[in-house]
Amino acid sequence: MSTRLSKGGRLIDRAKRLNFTFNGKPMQGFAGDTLASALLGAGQVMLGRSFKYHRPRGIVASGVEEPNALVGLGRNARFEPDQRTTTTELFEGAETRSQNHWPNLDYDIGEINDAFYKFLPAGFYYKTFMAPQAAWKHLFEPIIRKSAGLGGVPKEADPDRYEQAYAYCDVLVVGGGVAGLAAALREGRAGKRVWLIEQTAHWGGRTPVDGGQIDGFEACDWIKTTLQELEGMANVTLRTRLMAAGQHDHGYVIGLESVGDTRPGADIPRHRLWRIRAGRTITATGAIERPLAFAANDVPGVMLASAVRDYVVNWAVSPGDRTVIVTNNDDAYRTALVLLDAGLTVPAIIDAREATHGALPQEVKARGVRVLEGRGVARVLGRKQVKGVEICAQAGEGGAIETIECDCVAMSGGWSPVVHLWSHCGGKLIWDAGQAMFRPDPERPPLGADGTAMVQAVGAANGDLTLAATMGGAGLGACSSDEAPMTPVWQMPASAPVALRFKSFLDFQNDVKVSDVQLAAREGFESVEHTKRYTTLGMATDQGKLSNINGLAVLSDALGQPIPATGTTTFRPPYTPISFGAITGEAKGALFQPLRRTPIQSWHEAHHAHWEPVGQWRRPYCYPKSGETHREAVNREITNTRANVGLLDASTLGKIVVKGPDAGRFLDMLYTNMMSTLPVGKCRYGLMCNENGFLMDDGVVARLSDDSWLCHTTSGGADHIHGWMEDWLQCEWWDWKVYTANLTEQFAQIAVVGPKARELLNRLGGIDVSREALPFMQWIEGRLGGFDARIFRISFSGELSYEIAVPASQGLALWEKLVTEGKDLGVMPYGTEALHVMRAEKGFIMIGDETDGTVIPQDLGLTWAISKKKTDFLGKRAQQRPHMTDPNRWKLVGLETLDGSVIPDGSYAPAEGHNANGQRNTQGRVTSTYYSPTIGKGIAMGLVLNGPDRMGEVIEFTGEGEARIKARITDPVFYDKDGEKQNV
Amino acid sequence: MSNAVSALQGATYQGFVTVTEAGLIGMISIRGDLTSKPLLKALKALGLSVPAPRQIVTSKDLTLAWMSPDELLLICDHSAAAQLVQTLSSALEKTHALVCNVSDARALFRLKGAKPDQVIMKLSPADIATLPTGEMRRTRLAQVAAAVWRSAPDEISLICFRSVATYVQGLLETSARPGSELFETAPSSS
Amino acid sequence: MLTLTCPCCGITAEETEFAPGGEAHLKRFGPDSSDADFEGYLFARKNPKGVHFERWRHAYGCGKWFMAARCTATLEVFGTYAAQTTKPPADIVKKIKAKRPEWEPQA
Amino acid sequence: MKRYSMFAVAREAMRYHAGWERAWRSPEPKKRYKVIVVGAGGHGLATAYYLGKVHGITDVAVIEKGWLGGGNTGRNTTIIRSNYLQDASAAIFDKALQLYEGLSRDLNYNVMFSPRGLLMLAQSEHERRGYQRTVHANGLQGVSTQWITPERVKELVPILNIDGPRYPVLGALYQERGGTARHDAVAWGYARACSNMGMDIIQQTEVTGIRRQGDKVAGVTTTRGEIDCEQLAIVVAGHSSVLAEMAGFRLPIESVALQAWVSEPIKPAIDVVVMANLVHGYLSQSDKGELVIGGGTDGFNNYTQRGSWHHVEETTRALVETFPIISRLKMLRQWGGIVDMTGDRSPILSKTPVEGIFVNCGWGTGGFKSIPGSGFAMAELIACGYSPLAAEFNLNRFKEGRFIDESVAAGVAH
Repeated sequence: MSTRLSKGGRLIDRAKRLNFTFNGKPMQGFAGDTLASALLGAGQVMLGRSFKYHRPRGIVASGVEEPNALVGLGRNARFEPDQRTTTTELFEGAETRSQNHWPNLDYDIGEINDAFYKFLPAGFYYKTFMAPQAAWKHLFEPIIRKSAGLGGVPKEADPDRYEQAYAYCDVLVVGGGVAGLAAALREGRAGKRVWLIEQTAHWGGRTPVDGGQIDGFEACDWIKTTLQELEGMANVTLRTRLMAAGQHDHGYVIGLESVGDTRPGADIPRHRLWRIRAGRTITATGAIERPLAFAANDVPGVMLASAVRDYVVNWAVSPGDRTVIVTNNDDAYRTALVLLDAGLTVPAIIDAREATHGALPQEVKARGVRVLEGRGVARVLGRKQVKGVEICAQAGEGGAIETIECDCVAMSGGWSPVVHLWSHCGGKLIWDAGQAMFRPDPERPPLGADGTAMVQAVGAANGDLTLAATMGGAGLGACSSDEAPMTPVWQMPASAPVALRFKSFLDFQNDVKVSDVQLAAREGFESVEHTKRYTTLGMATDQGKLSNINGLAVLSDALGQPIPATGTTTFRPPYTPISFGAITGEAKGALFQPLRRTPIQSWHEAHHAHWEPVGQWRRPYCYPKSGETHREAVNREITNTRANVGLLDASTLGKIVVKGPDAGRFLDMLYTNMMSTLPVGKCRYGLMCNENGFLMDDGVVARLSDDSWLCHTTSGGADHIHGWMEDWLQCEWWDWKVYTANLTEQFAQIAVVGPKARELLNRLGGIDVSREALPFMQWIEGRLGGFDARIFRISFSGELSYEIAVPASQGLALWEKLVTEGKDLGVMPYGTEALHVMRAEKGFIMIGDETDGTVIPQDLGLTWAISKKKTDFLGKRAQQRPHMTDPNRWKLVGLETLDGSVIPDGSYAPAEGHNANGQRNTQGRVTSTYYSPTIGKGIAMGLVLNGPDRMGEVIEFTGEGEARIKARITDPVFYDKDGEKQNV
Repeated sequence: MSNAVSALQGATYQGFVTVTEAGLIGMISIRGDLTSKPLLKALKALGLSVPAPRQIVTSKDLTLAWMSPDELLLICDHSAAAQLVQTLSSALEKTHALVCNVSDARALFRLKGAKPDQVIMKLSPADIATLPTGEMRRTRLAQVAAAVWRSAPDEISLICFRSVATYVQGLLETSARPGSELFETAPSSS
Repeated sequence: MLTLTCPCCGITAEETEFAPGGEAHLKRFGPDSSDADFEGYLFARKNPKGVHFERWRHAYGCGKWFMAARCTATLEVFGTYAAQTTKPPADIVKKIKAKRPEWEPQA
Repeated sequence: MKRYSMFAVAREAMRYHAGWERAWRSPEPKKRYKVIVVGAGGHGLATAYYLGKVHGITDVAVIEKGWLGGGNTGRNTTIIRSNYLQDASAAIFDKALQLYEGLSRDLNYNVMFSPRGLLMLAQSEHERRGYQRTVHANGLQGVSTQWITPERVKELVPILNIDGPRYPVLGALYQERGGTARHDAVAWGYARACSNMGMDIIQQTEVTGIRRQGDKVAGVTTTRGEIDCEQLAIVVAGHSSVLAEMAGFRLPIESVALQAWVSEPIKPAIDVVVMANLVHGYLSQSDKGELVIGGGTDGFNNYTQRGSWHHVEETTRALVETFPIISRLKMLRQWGGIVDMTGDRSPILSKTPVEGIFVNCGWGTGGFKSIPGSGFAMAELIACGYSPLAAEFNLNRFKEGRFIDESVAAGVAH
């Protein structure tokens, strides 16, 4: 059984005990522990259940590659599923729960899947559950979903905060092991701006565990000295707990920093997402040890050999009292030495190689450990904990030679360089047959913005697995024990019969076995991507860090081809999973998106506006009084505006100044109608189309001076139209002399609308706004009631109406003054819905309602606004295409329901018959439909086939379900057809 | 005008840097040929010359920033802006140019303290560490446009659009929360 | 995540400070053009897997449009240049040829 | 061929599954075929399948540069729906949905079509009106869909925050028949069925040239030699422009990257597919338990299958705002595909300027959901020269201005 050793543990502080729980059971660990080391130290070997067969599982690794030991961490709003115990630092009060079982870890109903394992090979679900049709949705899929998934579902919103930061450097060194330290030192000394980041809390990587000498010093001393020098360099930034998640194009690296994970509830960010732009990335990301594939290699207590010694050296945790080591290489012998030094028992080392002559095996043998050469493990005994191993000849079929009792198995199948960052942007790999691994091909690196290599791999990440090779690559001398060649072992024993292969796990979490990969190959899933997808190999939360190389070796063997011919699956970011919270950063709640506020926004808020999002603005939809529905509020606002006077915050309207000798010519190209002829002081309504001919925006244009115009755009369109203007000026007509300025935010704009509007403005005084002084469709400027105002006499409601623009800083004051001064006139604000209804009553089109990106001005009866004189304007050519001139295009009309009801939004008018695809023919649709409190019934506008020629005809529109609503085709102007009210 | 107010009316927040909305400030956008004589003359009359690309220069009460190859931004007292627009417009009447008062279209923030760079690092993809004094960097601050420059030792100034001032204040406050410093000391750019 | 250098203000910035604007050097066809020319202007795109000339706007910076020569298969940027031109300038073409001898500018 | 069934699996279990045959053959290419389909993705394989099944044409080769199903078929978010606005779109996507409903039995391959329901959230008045318009249009098109209230949305998706402070949910367009399927299985199922009909699926073979005799197609040149054909269908998604260039014409297409990503697996959290178009995010949960997430496309031409990171941030924050419980979940894997976008964002299924060459492309971000309908229509077009389902998706529409624009309904593309 695993236990805490009485001495040692280079990373723990025995003076600081930390309390935590596992499945409710109180446990203790030390500061410096990971959850995994603390759990092992507390004797907890079994930690969870596997994905498919719900087999008992324990800790395999000591780092990011851990596939099994995932737990639910925390509770309520701070619950997090699938937390990897091997990389989670222990903290006081941590609550952990094992996953994927019911009712509990020891007794799991799902374990029945394991009993039926023969019926559940890779991809069995593709061959079954097909009938009856409804059974998949209602029966099979729910069962599968319930049994799959790993961790529990969080139930509450995350209370923690996250942040992001950008960093720039010449060289980013990823990995704080000795290779990374050496690289940072070299680059730092060369004066480069260097970032060195390490995913764990500690520097030095594996070397402090494995030992050796660097540059004449003990490795640990060299690490210390080097760190000191680096810390003294102003051009070097050092950072632990920062994991490089992905290498993206042009040197962009995403990193995740753990800031507050061990201090839940503290007022600090939990995670910080770094976006590091590096001139060059040096990956010193090390290597990951491979498991060996033998039967029942997934029983809790079977671990990577390197992990076993990590636990002993780093955390003084013994994974077992009696550890059998299974290996195909010399490195694993280091585990034996560590265990022996800790006073633990190593009953035997099972080495698949026929002979072992290396220095490490010699040393181990000399200490009296049995080394069984040419042997393998036939199977592991035990279910929830290793009880022993059956030994067989590696070359054979698994006939047991002897059984050795043990409670831990340390396995090593060799090492694979961590090539993720190298590969994310297309760096290629070469097969290193000697060490049986893929390593970065320096001839084919990922390329950066300038087409040169942007990533360089060093140390074990480059395939230099020994300390000597790693430091040699950095130009430093180093010595460590010599290692004899390893022998690749992809299946143990080599000729394992199918029954053993059915229990030899490759991907622990997803329960993919050697037999599954072989089945995939047999069925023609020959591409490694096919095999991955068919078997789910490498698709677990460790993303194949342990399983991929073993899996593709088995696949290659099954296909009878060399491993490089099979290739690898694509490496995709992130290297280890990163929280969605970190990706979100600060952008949640109030900062989710910018909320654009008009200068009058605070007044709307104080007066309980019901909001409507319009782009990034939020405009009042209506201002309900207490007890009023929104509908009632809208009707009141309309009635009051038409009877008295209403105020609309129109500040969001786009306001773009266009000036220059060629401004008139330019606007004539932009608008369908003529703007160059507009007299100074006057306003004209204009339409803009895109080059495809479709209506894009509209608004009133005012001529400010001989060479300058003010173009109003829709609220949503201001930035787009300004960009559109600049695009044409910069990229097409760059010799035209025109300047533009987007002054949308410089002005607050208030529409004062209704029969008493003039009286209200007169009360403010300062500007004569009489019919004579300021006729319809003109503008004037001056001091209105002490405000710097420009007043446009324009109307979108059909009423007497003034739009007053004042500098934004004065907007709120003007609004408040209008409200105060107009009290006895019945002044009331109105919102966007009242605006919409009133304009519909007048038959005015609204961009986004009558238009949808497929409507041309001709469809809307706006031919009066299309200049016949101009030889060209944007969209003109497009409007000449056959489909645009088709007489059968639907045209705008008004619609009056016979029963006074309101046609639903989006309703279509069916026509006789069906089209070639059996769909009902149609002859029109509504574009705007409202209850008009002015007229007292439903009114609508719509596009109807030959509509203008069918005045008075009654056609049907779709209602709820099968219901049909009869409506008469009318003129779209429902209110004050002659325009008398707006022109008083 | 006495009833004029800035976007946030001088709101301030004390974090690991102090974030302050600077209140009403005058800003004038000048578009034109930056080499044209009338423009040079008009600026000279104000004691200014055209800054080099991206540079920002100050003369007495006026600060002038290069915004683009054909655009400058003149920063002044809010109360002086209207008159300056008049002056410049008149001076440039005979040339092709556009002078606009944009004072109320913007909001100005000051970040004061030892670590204002760290606040910007959290929000802008610009390499703030390499931004020299005397240069204005137009950039993105989270999801909105902004311009930043070093306006004094231990101070960064920042301009954004008025409508998003509340959003920007929120960004700056969140980023300046005590305990969330990125570094003990600012990292070097060398 | 690309980086580009705006030739108008000299700033090198990341992609998020720019707005992409599609293929560069399209010739506008107006009211007197043929159906085929007009269709080509609006829709036919070279869309090469390789060297591409394209428009970008320094949207979060100086606001100017410019052109970039970029490889769509490797994302290598050969250079950026002013938008006020109807074809890639000679120095850009030369730069590309130096790195991609087999490449020929397309009509 | 050996039929797949529960009994077959049980029988094989007794002998450790040693008796399963290859799902599809791996033949040497013949000298000529009646029809060559370039591209063994879902669309190409479905085209071949319906050529055989409906039109009796089995002298067909499907040529694939990489591994079958390895393009966008194997890298999308597997959403299936048919509640499109425009008649032509609704027709072909609903045909696809109908075929999906019976596809597992049709192919004798469980494609795990899961009609779990699909919601498109309305979060602005504009979206609300757009979706209500779709409901009316769909009613006349015979496509089942409905408008539901925010309360009903909450019932269907308890983890959804309908009162989001920024964009409250005003309701949703709900297609109960919509859902997901296992994307790889769709390709594999079609491939197996094609192979069983005697068609040749030729993987790891790149088409390097298209040969013409005058204005007519003669065959293709491949990395494994020349192959003749009478008819040629180009069905290669992101690479359509490259193939069109070989055949000597240009397409109204641009290739851009589209990204997707998944969370670590958790127990069932969400039973329907949710699309939140206003904020650019959609989310569903795979049978394996991963939350499957997608967003918008990059804005620049790109053939690398790697998108830009900021899109991941934009969509993730939208979904965290919409589903606050996912904040502490972790992104497990992100990837990209290359989609081809047409001038009106609707696909092209069309004859081309070269006689005998047909093109099926431009599905943009909506390719997976249309696979069976697309294949069905394409097969009809090739075999009969006309298909009502494909008719409006012809190339000429760009000249005539006869666009099929789905974005009109509240800016929804796919």
